[in-house]
Amino acid sequence: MIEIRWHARGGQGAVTASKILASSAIREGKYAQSAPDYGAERAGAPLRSFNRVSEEPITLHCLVLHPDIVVVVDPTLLKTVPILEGTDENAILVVNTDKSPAQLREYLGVEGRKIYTVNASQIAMEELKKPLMNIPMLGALVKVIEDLVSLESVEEDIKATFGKKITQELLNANLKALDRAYREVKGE
Amino acid sequence: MAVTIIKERKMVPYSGNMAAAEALRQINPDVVAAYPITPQTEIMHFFADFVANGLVDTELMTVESEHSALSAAVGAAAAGARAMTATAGPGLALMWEILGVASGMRLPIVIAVVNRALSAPINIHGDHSDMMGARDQGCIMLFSENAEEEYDNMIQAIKIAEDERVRLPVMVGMDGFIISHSIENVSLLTDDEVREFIGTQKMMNSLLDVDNPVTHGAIAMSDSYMEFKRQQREAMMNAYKVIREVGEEFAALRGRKYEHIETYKTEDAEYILVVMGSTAGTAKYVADRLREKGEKVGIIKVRTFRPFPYYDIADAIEASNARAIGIMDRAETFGGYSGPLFEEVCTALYTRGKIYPVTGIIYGLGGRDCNINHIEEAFDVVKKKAAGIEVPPVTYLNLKA
Amino acid sequence: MKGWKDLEIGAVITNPGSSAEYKTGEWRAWRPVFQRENCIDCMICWVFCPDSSIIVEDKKVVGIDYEHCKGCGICAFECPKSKGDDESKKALVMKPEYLFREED
Amino acid sequence: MAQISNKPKFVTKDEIKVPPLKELTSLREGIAPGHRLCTGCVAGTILRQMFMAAEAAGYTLIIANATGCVEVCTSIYPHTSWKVPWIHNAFENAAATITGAEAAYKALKKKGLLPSDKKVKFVALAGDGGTYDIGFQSLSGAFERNHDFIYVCYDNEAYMNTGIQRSSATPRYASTATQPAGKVIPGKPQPKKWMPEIAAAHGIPYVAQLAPSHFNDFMKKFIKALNTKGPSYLNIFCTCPRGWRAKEEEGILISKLAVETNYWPLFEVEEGKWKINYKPKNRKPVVEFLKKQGRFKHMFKPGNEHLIEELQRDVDARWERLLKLEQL
Repeated sequence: MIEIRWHARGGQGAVTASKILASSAIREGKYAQSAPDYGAERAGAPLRSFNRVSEEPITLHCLVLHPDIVVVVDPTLLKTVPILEGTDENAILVVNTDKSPAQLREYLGVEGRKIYTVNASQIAMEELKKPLMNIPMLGALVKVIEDLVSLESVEEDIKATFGKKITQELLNANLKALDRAYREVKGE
Repeated sequence: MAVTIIKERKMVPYSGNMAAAEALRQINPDVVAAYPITPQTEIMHFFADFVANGLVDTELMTVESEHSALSAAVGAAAAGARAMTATAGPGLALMWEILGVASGMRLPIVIAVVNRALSAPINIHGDHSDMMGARDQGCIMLFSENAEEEYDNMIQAIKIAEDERVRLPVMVGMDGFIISHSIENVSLLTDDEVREFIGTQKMMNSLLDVDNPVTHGAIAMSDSYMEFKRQQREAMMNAYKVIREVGEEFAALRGRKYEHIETYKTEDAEYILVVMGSTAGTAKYVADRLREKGEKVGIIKVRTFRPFPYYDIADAIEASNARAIGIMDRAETFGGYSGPLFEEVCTALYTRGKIYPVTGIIYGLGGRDCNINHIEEAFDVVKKKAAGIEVPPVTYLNLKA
Repeated sequence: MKGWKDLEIGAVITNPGSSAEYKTGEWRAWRPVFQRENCIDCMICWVFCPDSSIIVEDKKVVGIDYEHCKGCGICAFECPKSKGDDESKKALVMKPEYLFREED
Repeated sequence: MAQISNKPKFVTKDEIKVPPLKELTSLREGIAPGHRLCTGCVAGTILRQMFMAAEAAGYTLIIANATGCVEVCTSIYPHTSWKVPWIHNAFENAAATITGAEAAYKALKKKGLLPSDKKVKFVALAGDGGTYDIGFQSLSGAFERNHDFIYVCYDNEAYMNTGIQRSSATPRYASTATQPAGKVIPGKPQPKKWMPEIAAAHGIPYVAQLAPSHFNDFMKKFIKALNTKGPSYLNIFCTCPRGWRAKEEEGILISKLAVETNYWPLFEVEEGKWKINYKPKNRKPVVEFLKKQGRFKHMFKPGNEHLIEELQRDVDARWERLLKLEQL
């Protein structure tokens, strides 16, 4: 079982990204959960969302305490919320930042853990013209964790989730943002 | 969620609310009356989409309060319609008066309850205070562990409620946000399967039968009131059998049996936790981990709270090697010994003539997380109790000291 | 009254209009006495009676349902043929019930 | 596509003819005697006139009755006075209950599951407590949702069933158990809530004020409500001999005086258009109405003349407002 914790601000779409991830995994025949930590979901307020993905049925119904992966959607949260809480040396960080993984490691003063970075804000602004970093971060996450879900499943789910609600143009922009982050994410 | 009909069974990523709404769509009730309250609102959003897109024949009444929602459901059910509503926490509290009316009039209304804490302080998150507060209003109460159970329980609820031996309202509870708003795997039945399973309602004493006019809701003086209450007791006792029968029938369709309780590794268990709702899943996970370390622990999940399965619980505990039992309540009974579940489990044991060391555990109020560590802590309390080490009568889990 | 096993569930009453079995006429302190010879069948008493106790057959008032009449006196009070002091000319006259009960 | 338009519509403006009383006597009574309403309770008369109108117009009523005198007195197990389908749910929810039944009617009709094809009309029946006060929210919601039903309020101006407590329908200076006329406070200080205008403000197709003394007008309005598609509100004057400390035989007389003094004007509001149905040629002073009732007795004590004057001003102001509304 892989456990993931998302850090974002309300309005950045992290809850949706977390749902798409779970949905894509279930689409692939896996077992998955997506559980937002509701309560502070007002636009701009820091929020968390959780995922569990497994080959076996999941019975846990509680917050993720020891995430295998931490996804930081908003770089301004790096120092304001305890993003490393509950992680061990083997944890993986996927962070939206213009820094390289090495720069970020130094900036955070982190030892151990694998760090991946992607400039999701830039991708979002270029492709979506809005600071919606959720989809790019999902793209990066999919790349980083190979066995989680395939990029194709996520694309399918994005089409199913957004398909009828947004224009084709915006849908394509989302898919492009997903794909760019998938390709542009860098590890140490 | 997709507005579509289900022709083939499939696994879907659904939240508890989506699962409840899908069940509602497949049931295709005649009348649904509801009022928005967090975290139930989504059920009605999804269902309203079905109505707007012509996927159900339902008259959806968007009423001005929960009190009116259940009142309208009473009117509709007395008219012979399949009537349903959905609510949460304070909304259920506002319905309270009419819960007793619905059960007293023996109307088979199904109520989806997204379990939420009661004010004050105001809190929108999951606990069982709402249904526990309404536990003596004569409604059958089922608790769901996850989204799929919510879906399955909603479908079974119709059949249980409408059984002529029962004719009582059924509440189907799921933990607010933890289940209602979390996406999980849900295996859906086809529309045809659900409709065939529930069948068409048999109308009894319909208000619309003007050729055979009936009076519903008469005043019963002290010369007959008690007899009607005794009938309700009988109906609840019948419900105990009917819930089991419907669960068996459902198993034939679904491949998974639903019983009043679910025992998890209790056969040789020395330490047992009794729990309801979503935390049962977490508790099972912890039981597995502790078993790996050689600890003989087990879980009893209570699915049916009303009628309460006294025999099942006493049987399960008697069949185990229990040295002590922890009973976990996600609700308070202020001034009582512990929570409502505690009282019932103790009654089950006492009436069986079995005395075990028992300890009350209160957890998860207002959505407070109950994770692996807390379940382990609960087991620690149970172990202490078994060892004769003094523990407080009630332990509050995950409480800031 | 039946035992709990035999009562209709939910206190449903399936015999419409069965309150007629309950004789509210027992309550009566004053009795409307109908004098057919003075009646013009205007139906004023009938339309105002709160207890459906004016018996009309073929559009003619034929008497009072003493099993249910509570003796309120609205019929006699409203009757256009029962004004004034001369009882013999009235269609409806209110008389104390005890006069009749003693005769029983 | 399912129906989109849900606009209230008043379907008939035809002249409604109420058959002569003699003709009505051959129709079925909807309510049986043996009910336990107090001796002289005019609610009994109101119910009978309702059924006369329904029978004359060919409707079977399906009734949801709020808790109150009528409910309690007509459904004492194992007896019922009702010859039509009837339900009591609680005090404050007659409107929600009947609209639930009405929704069920629509749904079951769509599915072809209706047990009978007779012409029916759904009626919520409540006293003033169940209407002006505790049932107000449920009533307002049902009007807004535009169900096809009639809301009947028999207004006896206080909580009579529970022992004559004041309601928002109690008129100024009436003495009740909870606002008795005392040495310092002369009964209820507040004026009566003006319910018909509140009902009309919902934009429902038909609102009317009725009095059982004026039975022709009563039945005509009831038939209009029956023929209306959408919600109707009927506010009906109901003498309570016990609560008003009036003579049992004078219930109808008091109803007449209420109309003749303009205390209880007869009017109707058809699709927003106000119309006074009866304008007394020689309007009697309200004192004629008051003096028949013990609940106003203290107003006749020397030194309390101003109380009567004030109540007269309330009545005059209401009438003036009605005249203005009629001009709209």
